[in-house]
Amino acid sequence: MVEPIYLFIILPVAAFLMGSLHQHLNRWQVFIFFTVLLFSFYLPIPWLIHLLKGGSTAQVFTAGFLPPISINLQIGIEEAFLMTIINLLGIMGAFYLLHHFRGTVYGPILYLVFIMGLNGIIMTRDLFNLFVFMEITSISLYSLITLSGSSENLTAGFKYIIASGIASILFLIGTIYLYYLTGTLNIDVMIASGYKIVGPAGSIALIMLLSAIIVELKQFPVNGWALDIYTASDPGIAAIIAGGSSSAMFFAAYKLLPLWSPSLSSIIAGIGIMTYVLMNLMGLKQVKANRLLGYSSIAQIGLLVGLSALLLHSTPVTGLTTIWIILGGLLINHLLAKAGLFWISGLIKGESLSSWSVLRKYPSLLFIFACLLMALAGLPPFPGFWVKWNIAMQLAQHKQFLWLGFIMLGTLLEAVYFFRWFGLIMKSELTTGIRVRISSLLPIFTGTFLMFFISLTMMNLLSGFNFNMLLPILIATLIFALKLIPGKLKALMTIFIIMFYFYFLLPELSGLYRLFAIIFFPLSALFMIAAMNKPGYRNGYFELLILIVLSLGNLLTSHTSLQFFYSWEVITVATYLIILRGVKRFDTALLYLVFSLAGALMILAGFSYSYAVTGSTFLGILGSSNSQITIYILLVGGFLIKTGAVGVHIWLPGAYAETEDDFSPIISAILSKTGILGLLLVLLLMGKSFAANTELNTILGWIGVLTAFLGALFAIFQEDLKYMLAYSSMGQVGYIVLALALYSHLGWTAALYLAFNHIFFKGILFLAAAGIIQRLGTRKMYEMGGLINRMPLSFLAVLISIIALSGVPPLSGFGSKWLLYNALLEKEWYLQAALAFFASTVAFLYCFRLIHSIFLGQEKTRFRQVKEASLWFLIPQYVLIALIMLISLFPNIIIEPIAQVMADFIPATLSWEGNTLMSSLGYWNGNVIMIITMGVFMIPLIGLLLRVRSMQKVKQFNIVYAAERPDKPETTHVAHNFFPHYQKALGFLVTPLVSKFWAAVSEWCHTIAGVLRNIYTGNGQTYALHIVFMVVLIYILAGV
Amino acid sequence: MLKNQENQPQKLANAGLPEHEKYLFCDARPRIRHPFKGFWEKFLNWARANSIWMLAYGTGCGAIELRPLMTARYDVFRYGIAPRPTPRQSSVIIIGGYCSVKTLKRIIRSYEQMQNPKFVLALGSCTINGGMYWDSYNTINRIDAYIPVDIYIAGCMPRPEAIIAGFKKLKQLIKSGKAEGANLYAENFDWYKANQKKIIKDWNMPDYNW
Amino acid sequence: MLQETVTIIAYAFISLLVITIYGLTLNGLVMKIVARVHGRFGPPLWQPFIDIIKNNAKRTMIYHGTMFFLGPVFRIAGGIGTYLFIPAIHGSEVFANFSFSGDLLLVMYFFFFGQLGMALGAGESGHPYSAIAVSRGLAQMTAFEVPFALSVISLAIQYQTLSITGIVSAQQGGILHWTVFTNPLATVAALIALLGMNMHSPFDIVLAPQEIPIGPPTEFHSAYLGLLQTNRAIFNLAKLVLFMNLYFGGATNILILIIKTFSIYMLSVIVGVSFPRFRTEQSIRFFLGIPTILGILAVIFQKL
Amino acid sequence: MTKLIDRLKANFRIKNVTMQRADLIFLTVPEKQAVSLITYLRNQENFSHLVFLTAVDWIEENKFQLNYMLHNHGFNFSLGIRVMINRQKPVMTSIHHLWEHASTYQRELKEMFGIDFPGSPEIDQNFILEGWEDIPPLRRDFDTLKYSERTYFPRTGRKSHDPRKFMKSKIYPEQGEER
Repeated sequence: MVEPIYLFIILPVAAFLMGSLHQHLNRWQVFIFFTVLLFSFYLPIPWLIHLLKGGSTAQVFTAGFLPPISINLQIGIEEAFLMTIINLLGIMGAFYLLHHFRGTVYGPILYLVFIMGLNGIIMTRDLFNLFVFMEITSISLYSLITLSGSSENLTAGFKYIIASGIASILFLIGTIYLYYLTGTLNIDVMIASGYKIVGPAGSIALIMLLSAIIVELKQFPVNGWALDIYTASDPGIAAIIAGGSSSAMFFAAYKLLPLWSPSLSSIIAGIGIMTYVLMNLMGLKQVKANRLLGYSSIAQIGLLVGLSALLLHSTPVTGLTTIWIILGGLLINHLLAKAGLFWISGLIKGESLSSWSVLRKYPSLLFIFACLLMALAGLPPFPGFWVKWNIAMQLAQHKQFLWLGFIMLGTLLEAVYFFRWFGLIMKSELTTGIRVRISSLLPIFTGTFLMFFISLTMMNLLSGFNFNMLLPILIATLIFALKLIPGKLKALMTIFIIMFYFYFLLPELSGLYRLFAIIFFPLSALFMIAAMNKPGYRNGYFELLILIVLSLGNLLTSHTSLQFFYSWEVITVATYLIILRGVKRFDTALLYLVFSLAGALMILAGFSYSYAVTGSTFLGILGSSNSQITIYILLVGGFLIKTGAVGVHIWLPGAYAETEDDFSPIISAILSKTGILGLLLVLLLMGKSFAANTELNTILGWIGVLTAFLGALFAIFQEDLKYMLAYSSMGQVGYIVLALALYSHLGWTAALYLAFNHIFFKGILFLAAAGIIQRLGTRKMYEMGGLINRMPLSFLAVLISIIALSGVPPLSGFGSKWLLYNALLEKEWYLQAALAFFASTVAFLYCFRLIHSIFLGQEKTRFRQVKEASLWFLIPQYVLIALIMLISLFPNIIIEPIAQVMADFIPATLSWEGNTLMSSLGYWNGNVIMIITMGVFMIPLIGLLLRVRSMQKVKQFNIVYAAERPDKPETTHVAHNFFPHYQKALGFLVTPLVSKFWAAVSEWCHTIAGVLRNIYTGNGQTYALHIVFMVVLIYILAGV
Repeated sequence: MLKNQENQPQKLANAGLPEHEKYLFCDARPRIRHPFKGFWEKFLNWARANSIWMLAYGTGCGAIELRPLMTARYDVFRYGIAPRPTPRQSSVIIIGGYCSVKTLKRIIRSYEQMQNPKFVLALGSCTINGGMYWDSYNTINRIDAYIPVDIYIAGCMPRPEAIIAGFKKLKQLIKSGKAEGANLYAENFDWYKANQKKIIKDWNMPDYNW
Repeated sequence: MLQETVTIIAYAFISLLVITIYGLTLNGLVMKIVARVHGRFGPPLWQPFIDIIKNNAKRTMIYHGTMFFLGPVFRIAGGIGTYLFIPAIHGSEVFANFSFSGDLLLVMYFFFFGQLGMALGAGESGHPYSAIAVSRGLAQMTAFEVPFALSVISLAIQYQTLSITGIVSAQQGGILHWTVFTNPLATVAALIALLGMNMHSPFDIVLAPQEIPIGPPTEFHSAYLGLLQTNRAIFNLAKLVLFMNLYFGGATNILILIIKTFSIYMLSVIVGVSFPRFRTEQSIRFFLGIPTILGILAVIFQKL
Repeated sequence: MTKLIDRLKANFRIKNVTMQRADLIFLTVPEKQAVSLITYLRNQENFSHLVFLTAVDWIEENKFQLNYMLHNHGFNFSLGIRVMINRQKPVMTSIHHLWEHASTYQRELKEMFGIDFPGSPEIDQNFILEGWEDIPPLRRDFDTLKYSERTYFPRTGRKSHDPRKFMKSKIYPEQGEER
């Protein structure tokens, strides 16, 4: 182990040598530069290992004195860790900056000094020394920024030096006062003698110190200068500022934290978290990449500051490891990701966000970019996710719900602008202008790789290693590696993997989970047959699909809420990416992601609240008696967003309709059931005494039935085939929510039966739509027509599925309706039953419109030559038809198992009498109904068939057209605006109030952000004024 | 009585239609449908005679005389006669007076869209010999050159009583099995078509409007 | 088992035959009554029979395609099926039909079977009027089903069963036990809905004989039309029998059935001859207005 | 109204002014000035209504006479404008830009007289006669009787009576058939 003091010898010596002998050193200069950096990286590592093994914290005392007289350095576990990563960043940054430093000797020298300063800030335990190191850092940084000498850089550097000058003065005055009061400059001694820091002098000292630290940490609102630095300086340097300097300053603040009284601490927390929220809010308005990253950096540091103030003060000792992991994880996540982003930005020539679309030409860079964004947004499998989870858990445990709410808001805003950016990159016009250098790429890739590694470590530390959680990602990566295999083979492989997984998973599951496994695996494998149809490699599609489906398995097997939430987030992200693949404009995918993340955050809040009251993340029981209402609202709210309930449905139509045609059936039929699974789990795990009796179920029921009604109503006015089906899905899932809300045996049986039935018919409909769209090249229904002759098989499939959808006997849809109404009436939800009935009649309208506009009516001239849909679409459709027919003829083969499973939770009210299903109100014999219907159908049919010899088959224009002849098929087909009278009568119900509401929310966010942004005038004097104001404000708030 | 059509081509040329529209129309030739024999046909004819649905299509000025028929004053519903808005379901078409070439085209279409057995009732002098428009450049002189007519009712215009008398006569014809206009049309299809095409110059429809 | 099945089927045939003859006669009678209101004699009572024979006696037919061909078959299967799932005469084995296979919900949803099939058939004819009329008809249907559904729910609360037989037997034992007296609000709501179901004026825009010649069946003729007319008699009566069972105490013999169904039908006939026609959106608004409020009130009163 | 005529005469070569009634005057203008006169009347003199546009076949003079009837609602006054055009090459400037419905009259004239109005909307489409192939039927050299006999299968045995004499002989047979 090397004494850390050598760091402060070797680095300046090297810098001095390089400066004075640079004419003689030539190429050796680079060698020295890196050797020294490597040394500084190596130095803390043995310490870290030693300390992790349980070694004791080392103190270095200079000049042989002991505190309070000596200047001492400390290397504890925090210091060693932070030094390791900062110096690592230093090496990587230096590597990146190599090009930038070419031809100048000052760059490397300043860089070395800067690194030394950072290490000093971290290690020193002396207040004045801290000041000195801060000055060293800021001066070297100022020089680094202004190195290239452009006017922009000079202005930014000047603002920086003003701000840091003011901060230094404040810091110095604070230090002087403290020295006066405590008689020492050593921080530890000072903390120990904290009782001495009293009176006006003491509080002023602390406030001064605090203000200085806040300025140095670039907290809101005293950070205008920092934004200019991020924008103006070279990306490599910005990366070091965002990663290194901020982290070191954060550590300085962390060190000083025990000095401050709780009230000051809460001011710090407030400022930190406000910075996080407001910076992310303002990030919404940014159009320049570097400035956006600057906002995000400041926000992340704000979060760190706020969290450390919140957590460390509320729990002095216990659970410190978790808090360390949170802070360390957050730090490292931010450090690596932000540095990586800044480094990428250095490769790209343009400044605007959309100029990054050049990344599309470099899939590996794009992949890295996406990883970095996801890490920052706190999505799995990156460290950010674990941090997010633990923040929620810890804050909930400390009952800091308000702050938790703010942090979640900030996270959401951050995700919004990051993924809007990502969407912009994926979907805007391809730009040119990128310079790729190996020296630049190496740090980027290393950083990302490190992040995966750290994430694994964190998973290990926090929840224990779980191979299942990694499996989906591993398999997806494996398939991703097989890049050059044709898409068809990949589809086949995907199907096999899914079925294989199912085969192993099924024995582990029981009851309800088994039913959902049947929904998730064989059926999605069935839908995947449709993917065989498309040629090409389709890179990305199958990987994401398998990620989604296998994560669905993890949802089912998860024992803790962490596992559940992890898989949930993986599904969300993968679905977002797969939607983004298919859509033409990124906003549909973004809308999906924003709403899903908001839902996920609500779920997270619910889980964390449950953890707070029960102290366990085990998914066996949620909440205790006095907290159940809140948990119920949070979790149900989160899952309702996933089901697309009315009010939060606006993501749904776009996501379902605009995505690729063969993914639509999967997302609408299968992924919508994850929300149902979640709701069911909530109701089950809340405990029967609460969940069965809560009045909230009534509200849930009304939400469900309103969703069903409005979904159907929206569907009838759609001209676009897939939008109609999407709205129809929304409505059908509304029925399921309604049935779940009943909390009765009959209701839940109905819910699952509805779910199965919905998968069957909606699968057929979306697959048929895919086949039609593929052949016709249009999604507008009124452009189709008369396709029954061209696509008879598709017609038959659609016919059967709309009969199953509408609930007309004898097909399976009637069973679901029968169960639903019986359940509703049994529960005495009469008005809901009436509205559900109305909704189911409205469903007729779009069913007829669907089949008429596409298959009946006049065949269009330009579609005369179309062929039947591809076989790959037809195979799954006909398997599903067989299933529908089977459960129509023998409803008991599906109702019985469902009813049995549900009887485990609630006493059964259904009974069987032969094939007749009896409820407390009515009865139904699907088998006999089918036979009778067939019988009464056959008799007139035979009668009519006897006349067939006298019949003449005619063509499409042989119609009675008021003694005229039709002009063109296009003008004879009635399909556009099919229900104008409905529009007149009930159109007021479909005014997009909800869309308007959310548009207004987004508009307000942007407006507020725009107004707030105006405080950053770009004028150094204003920024100085901000600092003064802040000091005054803290003084007032501190109440001294 | 009726010739067999075996020796005629089964497909119609539909030469009046442009090539890209030909697929839109059926090109089958109308066929003679032989009545049953004996009592059964008599029974069916009785039903046909007592359920006469007339096409509610006023082709000329005579249509004004049909309105009183259906209202309280004359009430033809008594005789099982009812108006019907679509030729598919009607069994009798009433040519209400003078008939211009333009109207004739529509009459032919409607007539051909009716189902066998179908009957034609022609009102007024104009349908018989042109009436007061006998020398007009655009009014046909006799309707039976274009479609087979079962009953002519003379007059300008015939009063509703005369029309009822015409209906009675038509009923007798149907009952006696002599109202086989549809088969006559199919039998002499080429002759009728030639006559029609002689005056309808822009024949933009199929040869037989199924 | 076999013998039982054969007996049930034979009974169903008898029941169907009786109801068809009665239904056609009822149609003739209504035509006669409407004519008398107009001051005419009107066609003979047996005119519907002659019309059906005539239509079936047409020698030629055309068809536009498979669904066009099947449309009327769906329609009449819907009509017959609906009737056969309703017990026509309380306590009679012959007229019990197949009511053992399902309850009121089945009947309510089987109503749609024929309509959907017919709409498909009409759609395939490619005639724009058919499509327009179907669009109007379906739209209007959704509206009048709301008060009807509310009324049925009110009944389910009142009798705590959805079995039609159960509802009828609960109304036995005197005229005051009929739903019309015990639950007048539900009855009124349902009877207004019946006006819509029967598609008499003012709700006959679906058939709109002048503007869109007789609506969905524009292209149907000959034997198709014969099937449709037969269905009209059966389906009409199925609805009437259902209403009789639900609201007017059911029937214990055929005479009572005839009297009651005739009286219920007269309601819509009288309304039909006295009122002009609603446009579609007007009738939607109408049904979702007062009748729906009546239905909700009926539900609320029963729940109280 | 004489003032109006005077005003018109100042600018246009007006001939044959006929005072038909107090509120109806006919006048003749040369073909070249017709449209500008009509435009003037419509825009300056408030003749906002084109009542009709017809033609007369002066076969003897080898002329077609076009009659534009304009109406001034302010004075309740009609003005008929006669334009004589060549019968051999009957072409006239269209006025559909002044009144949209003029194009309908012009289509009719095209069909019935063969007078062409280049530029008028749908001028070449069938108006009443569908697929007419003979010379335009309202020209006086077109013999409708001959055409009818040639085309429409005249029924033999048709007899024409002077209705007055015929009814007289029916009702008062004692007065004798012919007087």
